[in-house]
Amino acid sequence: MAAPAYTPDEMMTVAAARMLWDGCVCFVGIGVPSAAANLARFTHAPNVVLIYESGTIGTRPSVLPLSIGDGELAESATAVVPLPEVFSYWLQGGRIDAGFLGAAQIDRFGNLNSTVIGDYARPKTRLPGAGGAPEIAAHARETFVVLKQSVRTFVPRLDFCSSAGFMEGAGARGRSPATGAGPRAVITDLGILRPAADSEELTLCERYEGVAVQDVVAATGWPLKVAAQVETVAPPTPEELKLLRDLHARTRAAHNRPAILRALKRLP
Amino acid sequence: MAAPAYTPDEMMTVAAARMLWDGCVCFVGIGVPSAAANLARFTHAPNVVLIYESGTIGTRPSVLPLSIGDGELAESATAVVPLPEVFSYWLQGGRIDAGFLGAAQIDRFGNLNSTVIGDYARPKTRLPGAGGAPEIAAHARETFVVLKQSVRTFVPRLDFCSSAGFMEGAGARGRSPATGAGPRAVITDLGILRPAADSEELTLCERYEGVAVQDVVAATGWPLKVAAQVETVAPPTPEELKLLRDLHARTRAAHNRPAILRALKRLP
Amino acid sequence: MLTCSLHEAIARYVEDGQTIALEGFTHLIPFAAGHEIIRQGRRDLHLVRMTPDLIYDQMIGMGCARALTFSWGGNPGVGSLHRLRDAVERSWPGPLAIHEHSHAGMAAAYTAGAARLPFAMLRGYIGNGLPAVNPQIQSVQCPYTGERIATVPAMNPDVTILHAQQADRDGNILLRGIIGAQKEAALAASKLIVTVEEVVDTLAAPMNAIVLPHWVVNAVVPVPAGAYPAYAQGYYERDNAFYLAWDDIARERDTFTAWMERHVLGTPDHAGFLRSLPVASRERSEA
Amino acid sequence: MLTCSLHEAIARYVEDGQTIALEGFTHLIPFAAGHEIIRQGRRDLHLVRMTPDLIYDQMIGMGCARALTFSWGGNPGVGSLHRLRDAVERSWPGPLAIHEHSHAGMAAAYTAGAARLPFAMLRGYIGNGLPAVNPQIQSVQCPYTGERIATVPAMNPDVTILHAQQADRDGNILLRGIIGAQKEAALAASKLIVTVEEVVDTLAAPMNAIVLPHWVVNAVVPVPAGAYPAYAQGYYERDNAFYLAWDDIARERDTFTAWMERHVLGTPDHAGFLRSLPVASRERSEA
Repeated sequence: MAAPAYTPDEMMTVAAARMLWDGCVCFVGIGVPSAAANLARFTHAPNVVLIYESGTIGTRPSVLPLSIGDGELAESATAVVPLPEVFSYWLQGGRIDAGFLGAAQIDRFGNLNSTVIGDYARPKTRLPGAGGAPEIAAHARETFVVLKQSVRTFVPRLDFCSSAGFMEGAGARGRSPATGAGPRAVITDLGILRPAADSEELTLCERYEGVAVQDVVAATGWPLKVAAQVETVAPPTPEELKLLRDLHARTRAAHNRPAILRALKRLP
Repeated sequence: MAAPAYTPDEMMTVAAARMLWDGCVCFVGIGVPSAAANLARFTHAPNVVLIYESGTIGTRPSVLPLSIGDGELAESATAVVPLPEVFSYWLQGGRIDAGFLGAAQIDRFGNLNSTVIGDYARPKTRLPGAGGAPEIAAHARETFVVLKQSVRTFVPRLDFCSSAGFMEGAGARGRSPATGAGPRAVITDLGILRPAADSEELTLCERYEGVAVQDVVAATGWPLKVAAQVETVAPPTPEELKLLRDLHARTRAAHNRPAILRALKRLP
Repeated sequence: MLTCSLHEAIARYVEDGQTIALEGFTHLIPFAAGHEIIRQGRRDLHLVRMTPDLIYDQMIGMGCARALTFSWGGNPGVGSLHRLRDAVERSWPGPLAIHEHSHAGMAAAYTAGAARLPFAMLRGYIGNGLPAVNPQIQSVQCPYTGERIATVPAMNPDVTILHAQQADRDGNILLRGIIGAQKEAALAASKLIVTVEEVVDTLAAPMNAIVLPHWVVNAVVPVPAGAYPAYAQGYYERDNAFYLAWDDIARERDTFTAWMERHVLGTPDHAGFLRSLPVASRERSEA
Repeated sequence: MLTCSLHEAIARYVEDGQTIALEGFTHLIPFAAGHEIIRQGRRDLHLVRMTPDLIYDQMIGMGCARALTFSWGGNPGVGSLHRLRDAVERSWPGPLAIHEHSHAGMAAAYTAGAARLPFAMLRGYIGNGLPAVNPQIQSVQCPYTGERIATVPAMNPDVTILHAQQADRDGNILLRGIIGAQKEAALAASKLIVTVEEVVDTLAAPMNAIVLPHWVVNAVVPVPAGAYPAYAQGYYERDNAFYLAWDDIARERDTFTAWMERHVLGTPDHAGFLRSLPVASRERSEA
């Protein structure tokens, strides 16, 4: 049977899902991280523990939440705790193995911007902001960054640093008060970057099938370091693709279901 | 109908109960404070809100708890919250109208010792310690101290200061970081002492029927200030006495009931 | 505690210029109360919320706010809050001062507020640009280890407004489900208004449930569907279609203004607001 | 997470010289675990507990402890802990260093421990003699208001031991009722042992219940009646008669020692301990 065709987004999600291991305690954000973490749960990591910053610990949603605090996250959770507790006892408390982060900009040391494009005081584009990311980036034992690769996103210099990666590199993070180890991998729609051993500069280590190394270099806003040997990532298996597409289909159906406003029936 | 006879302890409990007003939010300790606060609830203050430091807010026990964390306190509470929260959000947060305190020693400014008799490092008697009292004394909007009067207890100088009353008096407390106003009254088995307006020194303002002013002075380890006019406290009403005695009888019966150890039936 | 109408509660407790927090982390967002503040034309408010969400987009766009303290200002699952962006990027309808934190910083600030401490500590803002643009973020030195720990000042709103599932006849409030920093925001405030789905004889509260006792609540206001288009666990789900639709409604000033005039200013109360929406006729026809 | 016997859990995780906390505020006190520590002859422990209660009276009297951190050391509702007093007043069976706090200070120390902050703040110890005798109590200056706030160092036990009502098959733990500072003590520790009344297929936990997820628990140990003579809400009540009787048992060294030798050292496990007591035969005859 021929392997099914798949999109770069699907490859990115599958590659991100594969980063998680069974039993891993994972702090999840909305979007691709959420899809990847739940895909991992439905495939090779059935015992992954998912925590959303809304306070839902050990949640097992059947569909992807649209917001970080959807009701199904609470209904299917092992525990629902107050938000101050999520950040103090669980994240700062060192109880999170892996954090999944996205961003609008990333630099060569894995530092992230999700705050503004342009000047902070007079922004060209005011982005939503960092939310939980600064402390996820600091305190999860390691992080995975997931974002599409382009010169607009992979920039030589961030407009604003929202979340620390390896800071200035070469051990800067290790000398900081951040308790986690920082980004273990950056998973894009072209391949996978990992920090180099000494410089901690992001280095292309893996590419997807059909992607050339020079495609990745061209989509990077700085002279991208490339590993001596760039491995090719195995494409999505039919099972991975099916489960991911089923998940997205269930999600679409659920989000298009009209909200049942029982209270409206009681309106005067 | 002749008024029934009553003990000094009963008079003290009734006098303490009368200090509470309906709707008052009261932080309660075990012993006479607990009896007084619950008597108030069964008599003139049905809407008094009782909080025990075990985290039971708005509790309505049918009998007096033996420990500060008896199961019935939880079962009958509006809310059961973690102990750190009781002290931070509720007590330090300024949500408590009145605190009820006891002690082993008190001085003329209403400072209390419940820590040691003798030297701290080489104590003659190691008492249980202060528990919640230091911060109840600091942060309840006002406090009521309940203890039997004797020269051993009403001392010129505390062996150890566990809980602040008016400190050195004459406004010292007002200049401190304590947010509450301090002791409004000290209720003993002989009468009621209140702080004088300027000096804040405890002053005999009320005595019980059959108690002479010189009896109270003699039971005090310093030259007790006496108000120009010492009022006589109305004796317990028949209803107060009946409800207090019923409460104690119910309590004795409940505490003598054997613990039902269902788990024992499952022992191998 | 006082049970009253939403009109009365806002008229009595919310004043121009105050610092107010309408909390609720994606869940139990007090939309009805926010709309009533807009109807009553409050101005110069310092709005505080971890996630401004659509309700603050609406209040900012309608000119209620002079300042915003927040930690994530997007349309959850959709994208930008266009009215917030327009205020920050182009000062429309007026300038908006922003005090930006991380979620952890905001949560800590509410926690200190509830505990009546002057500040909170967190191991936060590490390698982060916010301390350079938000002078509220400072640090203290640990008296034991010598290390420096980031601090934020306590957040103590003049008024906090929550939406909850139930109140009982005494005014005790039960919240169930995702709770965010609502309890801290409630206890940090000088005044607390709570809108509820319904008033019941007895709260069916499990022993360790989240209950706010009646004596910390200044006004209890029954407002069925008061969190719509957000959700109330056990009562109704989030109207995701509305959140998606808001992206188009709020993108331009004129469509936004027309929508607000029709559905908020043009309706007398929350029941009127709901009846003005397509969702209402749809749901009611299913009844 | 590992389900094992209490003997194995104590043998594996509790070592001489460690700082250990057996928490539970009057409720869910882990008596069975304390007895097993006595049976295994652990020495030089730094015992931490807000309210030492009978279990630490027993451990101190049996020579397990070199130090005690606490905030109220009495027999609740009865009076003194005679073994604690004998250790403090007359160094029997050995000297006992004490680190004394208020409840608010201890609770804050656990909270900082759980949050992995180096210290906690409280508006505490005002006009109080403890800072003069406990050098752990210091202060910091607020960077915003300039005022000084009392501090305590974080409490991070090597091992915390709790008793809870239920675990499920995965090892998730449900606690119900008065909760004290158990969650904080649990999350502050390097290792966590939880004894439970029973293991069930599914925790019947309400949405906002107090649940410790399996991945923070190092050992789950089924021990029916493991909190006896304290109580477990929903399972059994506190044996007030035992607390009263303890006053006589513990008053003198010889009666204490004889009792401990017979009921703790002389029994192989908690079931044996319970069977050795009059309560057991009484209850079992009612079965």
